[in-house]
Amino acid sequence: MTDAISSAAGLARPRPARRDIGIKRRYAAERRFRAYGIAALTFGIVFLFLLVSSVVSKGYTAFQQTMITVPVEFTEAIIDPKNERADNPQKLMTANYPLLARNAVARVLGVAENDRAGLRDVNKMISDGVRSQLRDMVVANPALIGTTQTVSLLAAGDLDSAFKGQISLDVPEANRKVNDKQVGWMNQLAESGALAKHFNTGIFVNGNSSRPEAAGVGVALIGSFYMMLIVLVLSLPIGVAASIYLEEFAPKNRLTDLIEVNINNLAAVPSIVYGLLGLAVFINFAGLPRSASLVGGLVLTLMTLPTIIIATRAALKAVPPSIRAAALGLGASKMQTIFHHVLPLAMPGILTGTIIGLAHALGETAPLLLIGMVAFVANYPTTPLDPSTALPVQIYMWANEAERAFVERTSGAIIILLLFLIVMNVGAILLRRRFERRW
Amino acid sequence: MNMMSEAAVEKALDEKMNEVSYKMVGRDVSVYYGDKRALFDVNLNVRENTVTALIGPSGCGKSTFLRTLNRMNDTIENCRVTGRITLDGDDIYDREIDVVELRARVGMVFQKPNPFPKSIYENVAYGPKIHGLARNKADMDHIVEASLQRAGLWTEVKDRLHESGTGLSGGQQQRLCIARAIAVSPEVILMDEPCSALDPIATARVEELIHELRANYTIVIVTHSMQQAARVSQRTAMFHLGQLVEENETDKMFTNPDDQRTQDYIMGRFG
Amino acid sequence: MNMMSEAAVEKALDEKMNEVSYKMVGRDVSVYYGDKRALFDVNLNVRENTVTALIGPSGCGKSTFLRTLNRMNDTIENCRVTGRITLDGDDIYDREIDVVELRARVGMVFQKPNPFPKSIYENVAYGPKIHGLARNKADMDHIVEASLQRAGLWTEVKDRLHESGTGLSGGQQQRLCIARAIAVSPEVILMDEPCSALDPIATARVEELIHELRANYTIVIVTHSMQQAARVSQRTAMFHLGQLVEENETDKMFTNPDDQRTQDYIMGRFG
Amino acid sequence: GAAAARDQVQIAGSSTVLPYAKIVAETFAETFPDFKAPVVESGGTGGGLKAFCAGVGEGTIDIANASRPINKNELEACKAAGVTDIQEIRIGYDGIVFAAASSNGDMKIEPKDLYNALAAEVVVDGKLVANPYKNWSEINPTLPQGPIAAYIPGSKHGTREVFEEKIMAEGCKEAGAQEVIKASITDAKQAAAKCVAVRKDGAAVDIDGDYTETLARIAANKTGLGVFGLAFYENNMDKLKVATVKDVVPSVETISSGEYPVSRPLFFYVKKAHLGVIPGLKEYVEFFVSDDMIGPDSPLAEYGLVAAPDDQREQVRNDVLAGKTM
Amino acid sequence: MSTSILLLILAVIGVAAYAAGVWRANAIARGASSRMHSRPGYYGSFVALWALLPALALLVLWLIASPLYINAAVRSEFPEEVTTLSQAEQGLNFGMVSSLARGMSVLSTEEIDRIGGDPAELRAALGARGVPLAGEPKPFMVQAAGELNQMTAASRTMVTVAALAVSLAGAFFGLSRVAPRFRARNKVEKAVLASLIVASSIAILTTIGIVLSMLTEATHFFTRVPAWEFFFGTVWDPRFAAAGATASEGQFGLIPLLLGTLYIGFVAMLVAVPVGLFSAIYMSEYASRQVRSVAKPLLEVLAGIPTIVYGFFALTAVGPFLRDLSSQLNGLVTGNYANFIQAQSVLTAGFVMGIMLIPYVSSLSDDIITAVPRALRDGSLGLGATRSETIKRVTLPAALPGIVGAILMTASRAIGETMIVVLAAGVAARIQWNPFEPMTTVTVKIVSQLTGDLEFTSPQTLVAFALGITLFAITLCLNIYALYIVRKYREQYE
Ligand SMILES: Nc1ncnc2c1ncn2[C@@H]1O[C@H](COP(=O)(O)OP(=O)(O)OP(=O)(O)O)[C@@H](O)[C@H]1O
Ligand SMILES: Nc1ncnc2c1ncn2[C@@H]1O[C@H](COP(=O)(O)OP(=O)(O)OP(=O)(O)O)[C@@H](O)[C@H]1O
Ligand SMILES: [Mg+2]
Ligand SMILES: [Mg+2]
Repeated sequence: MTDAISSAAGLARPRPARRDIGIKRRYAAERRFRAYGIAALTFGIVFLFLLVSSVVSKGYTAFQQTMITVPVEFTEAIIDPKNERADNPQKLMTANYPLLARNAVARVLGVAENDRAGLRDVNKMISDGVRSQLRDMVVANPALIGTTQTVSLLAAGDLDSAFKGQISLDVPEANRKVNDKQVGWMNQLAESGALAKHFNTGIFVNGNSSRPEAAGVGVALIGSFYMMLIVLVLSLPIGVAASIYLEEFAPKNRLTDLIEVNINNLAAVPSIVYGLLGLAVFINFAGLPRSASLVGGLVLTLMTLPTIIIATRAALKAVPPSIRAAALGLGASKMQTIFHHVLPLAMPGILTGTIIGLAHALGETAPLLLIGMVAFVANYPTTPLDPSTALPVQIYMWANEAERAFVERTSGAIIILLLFLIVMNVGAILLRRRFERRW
Repeated sequence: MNMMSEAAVEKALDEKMNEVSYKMVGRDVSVYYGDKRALFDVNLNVRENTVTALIGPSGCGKSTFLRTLNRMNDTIENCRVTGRITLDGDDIYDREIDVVELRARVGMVFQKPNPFPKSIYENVAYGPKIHGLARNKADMDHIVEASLQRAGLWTEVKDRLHESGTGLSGGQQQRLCIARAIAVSPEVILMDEPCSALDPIATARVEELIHELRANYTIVIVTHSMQQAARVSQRTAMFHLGQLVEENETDKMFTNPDDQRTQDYIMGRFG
Repeated sequence: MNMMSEAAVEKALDEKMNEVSYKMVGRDVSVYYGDKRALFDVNLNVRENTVTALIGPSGCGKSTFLRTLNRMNDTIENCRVTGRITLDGDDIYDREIDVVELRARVGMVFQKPNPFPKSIYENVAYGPKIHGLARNKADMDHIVEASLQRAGLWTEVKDRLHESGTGLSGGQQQRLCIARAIAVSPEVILMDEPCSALDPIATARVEELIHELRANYTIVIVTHSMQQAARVSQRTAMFHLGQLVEENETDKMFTNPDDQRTQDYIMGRFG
Repeated sequence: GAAAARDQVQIAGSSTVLPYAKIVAETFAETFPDFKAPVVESGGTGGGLKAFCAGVGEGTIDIANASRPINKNELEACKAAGVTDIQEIRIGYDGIVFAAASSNGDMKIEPKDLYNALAAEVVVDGKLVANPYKNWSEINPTLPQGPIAAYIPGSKHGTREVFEEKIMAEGCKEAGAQEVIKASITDAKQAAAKCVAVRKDGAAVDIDGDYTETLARIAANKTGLGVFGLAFYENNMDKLKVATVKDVVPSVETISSGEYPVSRPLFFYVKKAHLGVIPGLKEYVEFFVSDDMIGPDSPLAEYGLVAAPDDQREQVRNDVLAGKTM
Repeated sequence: MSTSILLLILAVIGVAAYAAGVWRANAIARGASSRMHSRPGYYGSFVALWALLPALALLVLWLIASPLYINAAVRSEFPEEVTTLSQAEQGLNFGMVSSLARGMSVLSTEEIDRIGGDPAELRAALGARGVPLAGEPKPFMVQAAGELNQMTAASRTMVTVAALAVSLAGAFFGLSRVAPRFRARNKVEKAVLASLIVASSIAILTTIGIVLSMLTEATHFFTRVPAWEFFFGTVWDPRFAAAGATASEGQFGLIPLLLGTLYIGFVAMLVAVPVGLFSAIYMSEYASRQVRSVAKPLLEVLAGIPTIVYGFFALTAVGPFLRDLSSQLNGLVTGNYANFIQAQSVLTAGFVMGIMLIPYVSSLSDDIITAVPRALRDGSLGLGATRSETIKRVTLPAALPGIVGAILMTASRAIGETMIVVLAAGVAARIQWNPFEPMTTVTVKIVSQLTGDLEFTSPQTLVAFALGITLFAITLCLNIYALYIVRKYREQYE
């Protein structure tokens, strides 16, 4: 617009006096309100970010593991000195494999066979886990005996920590788990390339172990997977069914009020009490095995139900009555009305309840305590009836370990749990987005 | 039984006969919303293959009465109905009666358009689907097209059948609801001001539709337009303050009503 | 600036003047819902202290145009408006313009009654309260009573002012929405079929109200009733398929329209 | 058909014994590949014994780990539930040490000092008054510089009992408070309880969690003194500075010789009825008590368990083989 | 035939029954032109229900009863030396027998014949098949195991035949009921309704279970400690029960724990409700679709982080930060750099817990606010209300019932939380009002009394049950009150 035009406009008839509707003040309020919203959202997300970044910064190193790659001589004299393996396969199982590893590393480092102190130090650099590592190699292929193979051996947890720089070398030698000699050897091996960090698949697939370098969340992952499956399969349908009954069918009377109050109240029951319940009902009464993920899943289902029911009821309430009237007026039965129209519209809320409920169940330790799932379990469960643990339990137990190397693994396990959570929720979140619509 | 007088038996029999000869019969129908009484002992018969118009000032209970005819007020929490309403002689408030079946036989178009938040196609196809009226997809397509056409919506929406029904204009939504209702071909169709959101042409189309339907169906229509009542209905009932003032042939009603209030209302003289 | 030719400036000036002499001016207004175009380059001026009626078949874009006048289509997610609309010469789509103030000056009554889930009193008091129009409780009571009275609802609800507005009948709800809109005394009132749910008496009352209001306000009303348009409006605009067919004095429009389509529509001849 | 029988040992109990049991379980599984690794639950001595005493049968656990001996009431509850033949096995000792952040100097602790710093009431001028001390320096200049803050085990921990018995009660006596208390309270039990009462004004903080929590507390508060297990301390020597008690440095040697005063025995309990019925149970128990596991050079000792003297270990092994029950 | 195969067959019968029902309904409908009452699918479902439900009921019954019967039968054959043992020990022997039976079912008959009665060899053979035995089986066990296998097989055959017969009979019965005026839909919907009722009764059963699982132990507690001392005691100090000690020494005052619970919960709500609600409002009313679709799941991650992680976060980051902040503030104002906020405090715990609870408020409220019909918003906006006014005065009131539900649930979670409090607020039970000082909660004490080294028969442990039941009762009262309040202010829209 040009000046000429705007001045011409100015000549026009006088504007009617405007009412004062406090527009400035109200806009300020509007901006403030909006700012509160942004601030609140930012607050939440910043804290999430802080939490996650503190976990990640502590835990990302857990996904690497120091290995010592050396030629190992599978000496027959050590494995099977009397050559009995043909008659007694058991022999191969119980041989002194760690000695093979120690000798191999000592040879590379040039430690004399009679330097007992030196050999002990060398031994402490290698994980005890090599026993099963080498044993499994030999049992799988007895022909290895007498040959020399290049093997990547697990480094001991302390060496791993030292190599990752987590043990301060300024501390007096007596006060740290790795002595100067070992540090020297470590550097020597690292320079020659024999000692290096590799991706730590073990933390994903191994069972729990008292040795940090060999510990993994494999069993806990399976356990959590079983439990979440059980929780999902049971609590979603049961929760939705219960909500439908209470919200749509139940006569509104004292009894249903009682049920409603009761469900709200169940959400306030401390989770460990669900453990007591599980112990009494599922283990002592029904005779299900201890430490089984089936029992854990059932207990967590009961714990999750109130969340899902409350969320679902709120969502059902929010569906406008005109939709129900429309369907009923067409001759749809109440059931059809609910399942065809009301439920799809309530779906976002239901899924939110499920997401939150499952997330809660995934991170919960206390109820598992009394049913024996806060436990050291080394063997993989094959069915939900076998003993297993869960991810938060593993985190809880590792957090209480004394060894330094468990600190990073604890954070590593938390990262894995968060990944698990995200994978678990992505489906539900996508589904929820599909169901969301504005009127 | 024996204690019943001859006359009483006669009377009961008469009433029974009466109920059968009409499609629907309302006898002493009263409706309460909580403590508030919205209908007072209404006695109204609906004849088969006839269009009955309900008129009366806003808030007089027309919608309320209409809803009693297919028990839609069951869904209003504190609503209570007394009296007796029959369909083909069967008490529809009987415990034996399947309310779903009833509503499939007595369809309804509401005052406020309320399409499902689904596609236009699904909106219309929903009723036939649950009642199993279409044997296959082609059948269904046919029903949907026919219903939309009869409701005068087909040309406007035929290219957007799979867009949401809530994205239509107000009048289009109402026509969609009409299409949805006639798609299940009920025996009785209740229409609560079906044309209030429609333009004259669409209104004419719906009125034509009502004419057509009358041959096979029974129709009860609430309307605020005297002209419309005069045009489409054979009988008219006038409500006032929850009471049935008069029920009569439409022609008579508009030319020579029995009740003064009817006359006044039609002349636009009170309120 | 210098690059603008004399003639162009002249023309721009003309237009500007034009805009000022009308209360509201729509210039080349087009509206799109997503990809779908609902209005095509509509040019329509609204005169001050005049009732302008918008007519046209269902789905032709009347509500859409009405909503552009107070930017209610901002709230529809995929709705886009092009062209220029001014109020007292100011472009209402200008970034400088405050949409809240705009809507306080250009009020609206919707096609579907939408009372708030609050008491009747609060429904009416809502607008005055947020705009700070009442100094005290007595003031507010006065505003509420006056508004309800003008909307012809007072006698029906004066004993239940504190019951929920959603418990009213359809027509009562619509009158409540009218009362709510006039309670903030806007300069322009947009009414989207305000009487479609009303009976003749209530309709007459609203029409009377429109007459009254015209002295001080500018009114745009969408209606499906030709009679109503003829009765209440001074100017009438006819829409068809998203286009403005004709805008003219009402009398002329109904007796001797310029456009054949208008004639046909008024005669009820197409659709 | 019939429910599948259990094929691994189930253990529950003390979280102090847990790390040792874990090492044994793991090594056991490696040494006896026929058997699955035992499942070792955490949950505290009380919880473990409760599960243990729930009855006999496959649905119940086989072994309870304990950081204190089972007591009479529990034994009775066990008997009432049909758990009659119980073998008690003592596996060694747990040393309890006092340590602060490594930035502190050398610390020497006498029970008297801790008593004066932490008791609810102390003797001042021959009278009992609410503990007035604010800074460590008012008590002993070698202690951390700053306000008194001690992170002691919460009352749910067995360690708390040892702490009260070996430090507070002792200190009470040394500081002369015992006499003053006895003078005012005749009931011996109440007097003893008063002697070990800890102040509640925030200077002494109960820790119901594990030693990691104590460590985190100390990391956040450099003037704090914490109570740890020897094993935990040995794994975190770079962060912690240990205090001598009565001039004795805590170590495996000083504890097993009895020089260092604060330690406690660790146990586990076995249901005899399950031996020979639960696969691997017998082998596990025998493996546990072997010198390979609990001897002075064993992995457990490496982790921080204080091995019992040779004759005690021998005795334990003989008892196990003989099937001696309580 | 294993149970799963049987289930599979039943499922097949169910599907077939469904198909048959549908077919028959269609046939009748065509034959007699009268309209069927229900859709063919409902007749199908009706027939399928008859085919499945009785058979499944039978199967469940058998799954429970048959092991009991077989168990008893096998045990009655045990030699005297075993039958004189306690019931539990007999059970252990039976466990051995069932291991043996399981192992023997893996071995082929020839192998069993070959190994015969040699227990040592049998054990080795089974061990090689992955069935470990605790010891060498006694001969009577081998025999019993054989018997067990036999009986199990027989009973399995029986139930298979019976279940299939019942299933087919049910299917035919269902099929015979198919008729034009037969109200299949109503029947099927009744069955669905019944399952809905069963589902909602689970909540009740859970409550009963919870109360029962705590009641006996709680009564034990109250026989040892007077109830008034527990309910009205103001000191919480259950002293360590020395081995062998009997007295219920110590003070079991509930009040400090209860106050701590409410206080910390209150602070948490003070963080979670405003932040959650404003986030929800922002996401549903202001934010673009993209922002919302990212922010909402992000916030939901907060609910899934294990509480112990929050606890350590509070312990190592938030607590010290607040403490140092307070000493800096104090220094700036008074010159004395003493901290007035303790590292562990009500504030720290409440704050961190509040963060955890944000998604409980935000996500649920967001859904509910989004579900408010747009006509209401339009009505308000059309009157010239700003967006915030619309939200405050129209949208939120309309969404209130749902939001209150969400907030109640959040409060519930705040009361039930443990780990964060343990690490962030400590375990000191005190009565005081300063939010900068440590306190503790009921749930913390429930966990710590249950999981400690304490003697499990002592009141020190039993008090956990009393605490649990009391907390349950108190929250129940609070919920009843909340329901009452909500009822009073409920508004229904449309
Ligand atoms: N759900 C309800 N709760 C309480 N009162 C109601 C309810 N529905 C209707 N009413 C009242 O019952 C009376 C009759 O209402 P009804 O809806 O039948 O009127 P109507 O004749 O259809 O009016 P309109 O032409 O305005 O739609 C009115 O006074 C109305 O306020
Ligand atoms: N939210 C929306 N999304 C998509 N299309 C829309 C939307 N609202 C309206 N339309 C379409 O825009 C066109 C004009 O609609 P509008 O509501 O303006 O019609 P109208 O003239 O008011 O009709 P009626 O008299 O039936 O209310 C119609 O074709 C309608 O389907
Ligand atoms: Mg009505
Ligand atoms: Mg419109």
